[in-house]
Amino acid sequence: MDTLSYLFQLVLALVLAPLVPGIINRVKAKFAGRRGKPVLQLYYDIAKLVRKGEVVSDTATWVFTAGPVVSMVTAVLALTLLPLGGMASPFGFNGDFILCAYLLGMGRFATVLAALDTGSPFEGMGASREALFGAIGEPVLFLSFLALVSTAMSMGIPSTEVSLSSLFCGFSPMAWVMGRPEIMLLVAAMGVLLLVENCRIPVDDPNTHLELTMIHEVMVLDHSGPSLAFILYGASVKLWIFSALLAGLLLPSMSVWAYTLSMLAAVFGVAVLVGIIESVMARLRMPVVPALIGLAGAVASFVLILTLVR
Amino acid sequence: MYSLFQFVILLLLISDLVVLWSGRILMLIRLSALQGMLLAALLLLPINGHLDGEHIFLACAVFALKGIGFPVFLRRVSHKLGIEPMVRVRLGRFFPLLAGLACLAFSMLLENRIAEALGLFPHMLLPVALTTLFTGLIVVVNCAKALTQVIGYLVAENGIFILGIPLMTEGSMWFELSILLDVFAAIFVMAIAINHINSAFSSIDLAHFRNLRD
Amino acid sequence: MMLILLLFVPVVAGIVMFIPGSWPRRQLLPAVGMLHTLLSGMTLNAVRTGKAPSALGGLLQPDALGVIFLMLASLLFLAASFYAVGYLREEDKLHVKRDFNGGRPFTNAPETRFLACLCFFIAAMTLVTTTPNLGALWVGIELTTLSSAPLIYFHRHQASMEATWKYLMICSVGIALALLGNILMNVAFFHTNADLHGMDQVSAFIAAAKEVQGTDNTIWLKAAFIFLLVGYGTKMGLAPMHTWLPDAHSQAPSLEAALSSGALLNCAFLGILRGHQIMIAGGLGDFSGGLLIFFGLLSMATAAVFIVGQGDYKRLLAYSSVEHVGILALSIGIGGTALFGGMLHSVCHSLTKGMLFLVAGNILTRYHSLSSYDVRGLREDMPLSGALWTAGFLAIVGSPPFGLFVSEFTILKGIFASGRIFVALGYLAALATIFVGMSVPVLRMVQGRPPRDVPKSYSESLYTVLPPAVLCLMVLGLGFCVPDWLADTLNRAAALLGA
Amino acid sequence: MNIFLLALLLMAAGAVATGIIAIRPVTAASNRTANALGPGTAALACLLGLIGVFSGGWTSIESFQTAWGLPFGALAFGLDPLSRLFLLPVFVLGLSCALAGSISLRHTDPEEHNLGAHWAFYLILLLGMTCVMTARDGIFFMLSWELMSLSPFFLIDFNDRDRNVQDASWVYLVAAHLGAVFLIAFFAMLWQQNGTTLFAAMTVEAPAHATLLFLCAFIGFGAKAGLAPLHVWLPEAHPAAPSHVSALLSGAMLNAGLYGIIRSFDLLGPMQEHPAWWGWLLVGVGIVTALMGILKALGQSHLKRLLAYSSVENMGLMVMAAGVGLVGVQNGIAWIAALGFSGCLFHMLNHSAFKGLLFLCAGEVLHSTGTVDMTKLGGLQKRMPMLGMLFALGAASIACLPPFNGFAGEFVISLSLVKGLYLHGLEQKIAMLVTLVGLMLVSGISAFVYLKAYGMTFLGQPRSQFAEAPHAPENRLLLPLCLPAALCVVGGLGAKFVFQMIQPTIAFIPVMPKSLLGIAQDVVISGTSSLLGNISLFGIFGILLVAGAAYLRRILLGRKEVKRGPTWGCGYQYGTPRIQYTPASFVEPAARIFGNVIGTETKPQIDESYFPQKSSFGVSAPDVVRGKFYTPLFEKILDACNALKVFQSGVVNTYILYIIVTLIALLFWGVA
Repeated sequence: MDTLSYLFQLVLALVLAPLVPGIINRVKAKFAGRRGKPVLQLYYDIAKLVRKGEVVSDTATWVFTAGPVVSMVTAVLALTLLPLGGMASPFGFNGDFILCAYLLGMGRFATVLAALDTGSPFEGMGASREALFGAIGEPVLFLSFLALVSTAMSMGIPSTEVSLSSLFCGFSPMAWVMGRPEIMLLVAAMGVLLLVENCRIPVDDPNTHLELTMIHEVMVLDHSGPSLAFILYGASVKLWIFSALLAGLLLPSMSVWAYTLSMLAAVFGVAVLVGIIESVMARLRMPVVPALIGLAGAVASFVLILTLVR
Repeated sequence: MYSLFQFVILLLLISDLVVLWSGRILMLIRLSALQGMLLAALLLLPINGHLDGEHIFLACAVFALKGIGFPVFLRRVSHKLGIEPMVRVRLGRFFPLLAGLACLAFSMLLENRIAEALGLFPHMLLPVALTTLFTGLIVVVNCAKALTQVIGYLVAENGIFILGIPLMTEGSMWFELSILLDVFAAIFVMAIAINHINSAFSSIDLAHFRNLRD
Repeated sequence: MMLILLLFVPVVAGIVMFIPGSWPRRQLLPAVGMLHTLLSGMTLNAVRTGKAPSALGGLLQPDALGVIFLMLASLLFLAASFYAVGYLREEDKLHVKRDFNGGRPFTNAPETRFLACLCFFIAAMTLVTTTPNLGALWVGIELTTLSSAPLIYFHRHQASMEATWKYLMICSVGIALALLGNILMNVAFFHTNADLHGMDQVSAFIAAAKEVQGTDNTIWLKAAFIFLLVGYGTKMGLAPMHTWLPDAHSQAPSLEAALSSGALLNCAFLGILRGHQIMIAGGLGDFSGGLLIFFGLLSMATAAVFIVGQGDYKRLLAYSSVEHVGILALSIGIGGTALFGGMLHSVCHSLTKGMLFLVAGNILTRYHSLSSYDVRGLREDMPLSGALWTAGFLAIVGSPPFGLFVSEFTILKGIFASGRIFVALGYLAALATIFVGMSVPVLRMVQGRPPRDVPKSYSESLYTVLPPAVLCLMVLGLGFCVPDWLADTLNRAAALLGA
Repeated sequence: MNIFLLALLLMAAGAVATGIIAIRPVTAASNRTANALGPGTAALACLLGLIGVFSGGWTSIESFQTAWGLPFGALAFGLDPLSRLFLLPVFVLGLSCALAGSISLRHTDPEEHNLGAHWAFYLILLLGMTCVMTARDGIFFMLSWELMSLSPFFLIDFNDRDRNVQDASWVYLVAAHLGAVFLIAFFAMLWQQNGTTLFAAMTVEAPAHATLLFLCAFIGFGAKAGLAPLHVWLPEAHPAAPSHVSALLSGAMLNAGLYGIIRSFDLLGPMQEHPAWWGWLLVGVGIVTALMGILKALGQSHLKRLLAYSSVENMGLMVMAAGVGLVGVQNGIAWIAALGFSGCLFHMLNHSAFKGLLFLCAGEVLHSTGTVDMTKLGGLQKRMPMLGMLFALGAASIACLPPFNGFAGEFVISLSLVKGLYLHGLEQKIAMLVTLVGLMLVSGISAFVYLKAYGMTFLGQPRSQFAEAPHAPENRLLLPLCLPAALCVVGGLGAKFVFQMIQPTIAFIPVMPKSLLGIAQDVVISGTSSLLGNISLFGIFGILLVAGAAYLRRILLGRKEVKRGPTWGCGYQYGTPRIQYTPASFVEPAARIFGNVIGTETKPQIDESYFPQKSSFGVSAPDVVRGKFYTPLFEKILDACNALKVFQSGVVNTYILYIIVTLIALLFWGVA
């Protein structure tokens, strides 16, 4: 029953994922005083793209085609490790957060290779930046996880059961908030990671088509048709993953349906928040981004040390 | 007998000091001849009184080789090669003399400390022997010409010989003799070498010998 | 009879060389070498099995220590004698020779004299290694100086003249001091044995030394040892008395250098060892041992300083001899397990160094330059000599699987056993530095493209390659296996030194 | 055991046979013979060796001892789980490198190269490695160690006409020897203290001077493993050597250093009694080495040098993991101990597989294009698809990406570090977690590095004519490369089984106290292997999903044509391959961040006039340790030695003065 119910949550997440970018765009449009695209725009886009043919560069090889596929699959696989709707993932296991991080890494790896495969200077540029931010983002993500692990273990979760599920919905997060206010700082750190990993402003600007400023969008310039659809979909799943992690940190435990609803609310809330941030902030200069990631890392390690000292 | 022995020893000492001061090659050769003769005399003045045939034989050999053989030979070499008569020194003449005197003082101290108790060496023999040895070595170090080095070597050997005299017995005679012959051969080979040096460098000044170094 | 033959075969051969006329003198040399080696082997066997061969009224009475060095000298002489045939043939081909330092043309010394002196040289070394008599030992060592001086001056050019003179002068002075050491030794025992007859025998000295133990006379014993150490140390090449060695070995014809480095240094060392034996008997083993350790380390350090940045490959080998002489002294000074290691080291070092000098001779014949910068691409240009040169390098720096590794390792263990950690540190540091220092010129010579200005058609003569190759194989073998008879002899020798 | 000894004999016989070919004049025919005989024997011996390793049971302990010619030591072999495990890479890589080498050397010019010598030393290297891993006697170990250390010199030296190769081989030789000096001291001290050189007799008690011994062993073995700051020989030697040799050195010989460290734990007595900083030293040096190695690799544009630095990184990780295990032992925590050592050994096996594969691939690149300078390469994936696929596989494995073997190893190491939270004392916990974060940084950057390595070499368009028309190797010639490639996949998808295969070794390592061992076997192993099973399942599932998605794409495309066209140039019409990103520009953002830490040099040459003519940009990462420490040190020593040479002034009078001064000084000291 639990598994079925989890599968339902999973399907819900997979179906609703393209909604998140829609919400963000809508919020941004409102801030700019425009009417904006429909919230379901991404669904339309994907539906249109899968019906189209593809144009592939002369230079490209199978690596180019594999990129979107792998990045989408890894995002979906990573999602299955997450606790959804207040339920532990049946696929989770001790240490699965390591696998989760590396799955996302694999997706990035494939995307970057696909970008390099075209031989385009612009895509090379994006690839270079993505690779770097991925490389330095990974330890920060781990620092955040570790802070949670350390807290969890000090609160009695045995080390053989440290998984994403136990960390993000194992017990009442309110208890964390009451007993461990420093956890709230982690929310900030993971928020930064969300922006970085999903290439949002202030790290990246998904909207402009001035290639010199972009990271993710520029890498996928050459993709078209179903491949592009895979990419768009994969990106939205990834956004969902990070939003769900944040939500898992924040939400208190409650009944499944209540949790499901509040989780959806939280995910969309995060989307709104991202939309607001994108609207009120300018993109950072490229050399400043690592400093931002470093800042997030500093916050996370501060939290880690706090939890250890207790 | 004993005072005669002391006299000869004293003469040897004086000859050492003159060797250190002398500036002429011919003079050095003569001094080495003198020392050779004095050595022969020392052999003939045995300390413990009795004089056997072997001592006399050895004395003759020493006289012939060190007193006459070497000096004549060296003189011939220096004549043949037309070597300029003055010694070329590297450290000056005062310093070596000082070193020689210091050596004398040190060895006398040494004699006072340890040698007298032994009862083997007559008075002054050890200091003079050591002084002669070091005189020879100082000459070797101080003089820049091949020939003077040979003379220095000869003088140093004399010093060692002096030290060996009290230890001479019948059994060791043959060794003394072979040592003597060895020295003779050494001088001979060195002289040949000097000859070659002269033909190769048209000088026997060792200042030319700076090719082999690091 | 065996001993007498051992001594007089080379003497007679040397004299025979002077018989005028053009007869195959060169070919006589290998014959002498083989005969001498055979006799040495017999002597070694006799000593090993406990017989004490004696001749000339006890003048020749080899013990285990001497017989090892005798065997080494003999083997190297054999190798050198074969090598000489090829070497002299090569020398004949060149009519006008240039000084290696770019000087005037020169001629070689008469071959007759060269060959005769070689014979006298080995004869003198035979005397040194077989006699138990300190006086005769001294005479023998002086004779080695005199007989090898003409060998060094085989190539009659200025540099070799200079080297010869330095050799002659410095060694003569040194040996004179050793003579004084002999005399002082007698002085030290003056009281204990009023009858000085036959006193110069080492065994008599050792017996007397036991009586002297603890008396005032030990001060004479100490002085005597100091003179022996400085005197024979000069000849042996202990720093800082080693100064003649690089000059002489770099200028001498390579086979002389091989004999000098491999055998002569051992002979001089024997003089010091005799002194050490007496000192141990006199209860002064720590004094002499300490001095040996000090000079051993000093020699190794000095060698390291001069090997690093050395451009002249024969000087390199000469300094390496200084190093190994230092290791020998060190090992004897340490005592215990290191003694066996030291004796093994002397065997391995002699064979290796002999081989290296012979190969260096091949290289010199081909390139006419002593500078390692002028020699390139040996591996390609002279495949056999190049391979031997590389192997020799690895052997001499103590890499397995060559014998020197085993000996150096044993010595190190001995040092640790004696508890001298800092000596071990210095020893290892010097070895490492020397390895680095030597590797540079050696690799410079072996690697790369052969220079264009040497004639292409060149084939290595069997006479000049086989002797070093055989020596190399022996060292290689010693790295895997020390045969029982050798280990036995080495142990006997170590026992003489108090192991 | 007998089969194993037979393999050893075969190697020795092969070495002698090729050696005999080597000393005869080199002709094309002799080279051909050697090139058939050498690799053939090597391959056969490796196969025999593999059989020998597996025969007699994986967990059994066998030994063989006989006296030999030397008056001390003994010819003592032993096969135990530790040796067996370390022998696997030796034989597997020995096999595939021999075959790959034979293929790549088949057209060698007999004027320049003597293949007899090459294969003789290759076999000696194999023999040396095998003996090192099985020696049970100190002296025999040292002998084998030196055989193993010296023979690569002659292999690296293969193209010795090249100035760089000469330098590299020299650096290798010096490093190998200096490392060996410490080991010689180590074994001599052990010998002195135990009175025997047999390992079996040494294990009983903690020796005196244990710390000194440990440091000697750590430095000596660490130099071989390439731990910073002793790693400098590695990035010189690997690029210089022929690629099959680099592969063998990197994949098998470096392990000997690790093996030595673990084996020396045996000889130093019970680890719990030793100071806790031993373990932390390993951890610290390991992680610093790893970080330094990977950051250096980032700056390289020479493919093989990049791989070499990456080897430094991986050896650092292994030593770090071993240190974690040691810390676990010293703190008495079975989880950390067992997982640390397992992670170390697991990663060792994995590293051998993917590094061997990558070096062999680099060799093929070199062979077909004539260069491994990535600034000149590009577009090879299209021209050599099979090779590209193999390289991509290796790159993904070494970047620790699931589902390949690199991830499985890294997972075990990470788990052991996470368990660091159980350590006593805040500083230990923090140290462990800092290490974990370091590890993550390393793996993040290593992904970056291999993106660059694969992307710049194989993807995009050729950057020079070198890469335009490579002599693509026929696919069947790539067969030897498939062995390590298959192992990369097997190690990932069958991680559980590999992990279980390692366990007897963990149980065998005597540093593990018996008390810990029980817990380790019950909980840790079963728990961890089921986790690894999960990961493999995920991997398989992922692969299926990828296949499914790819199929979906195909269905979606249906009969619609896939148009080919030029890469979208963003409106710029006249792009040539030269406007592509280069290795330098790819790492430029990273070089900006890490440049100060690691000494990366960026060389922007921007023409700032109004009408700029030519600008250039380069990133290089010269080895700081070498450039700022070793080279000046060696130069200082050289200068000092040259200055001291005035003592040999050439003046004979001075020389005699030395004698007199010595004499007088001694007399004063000794007599007066």
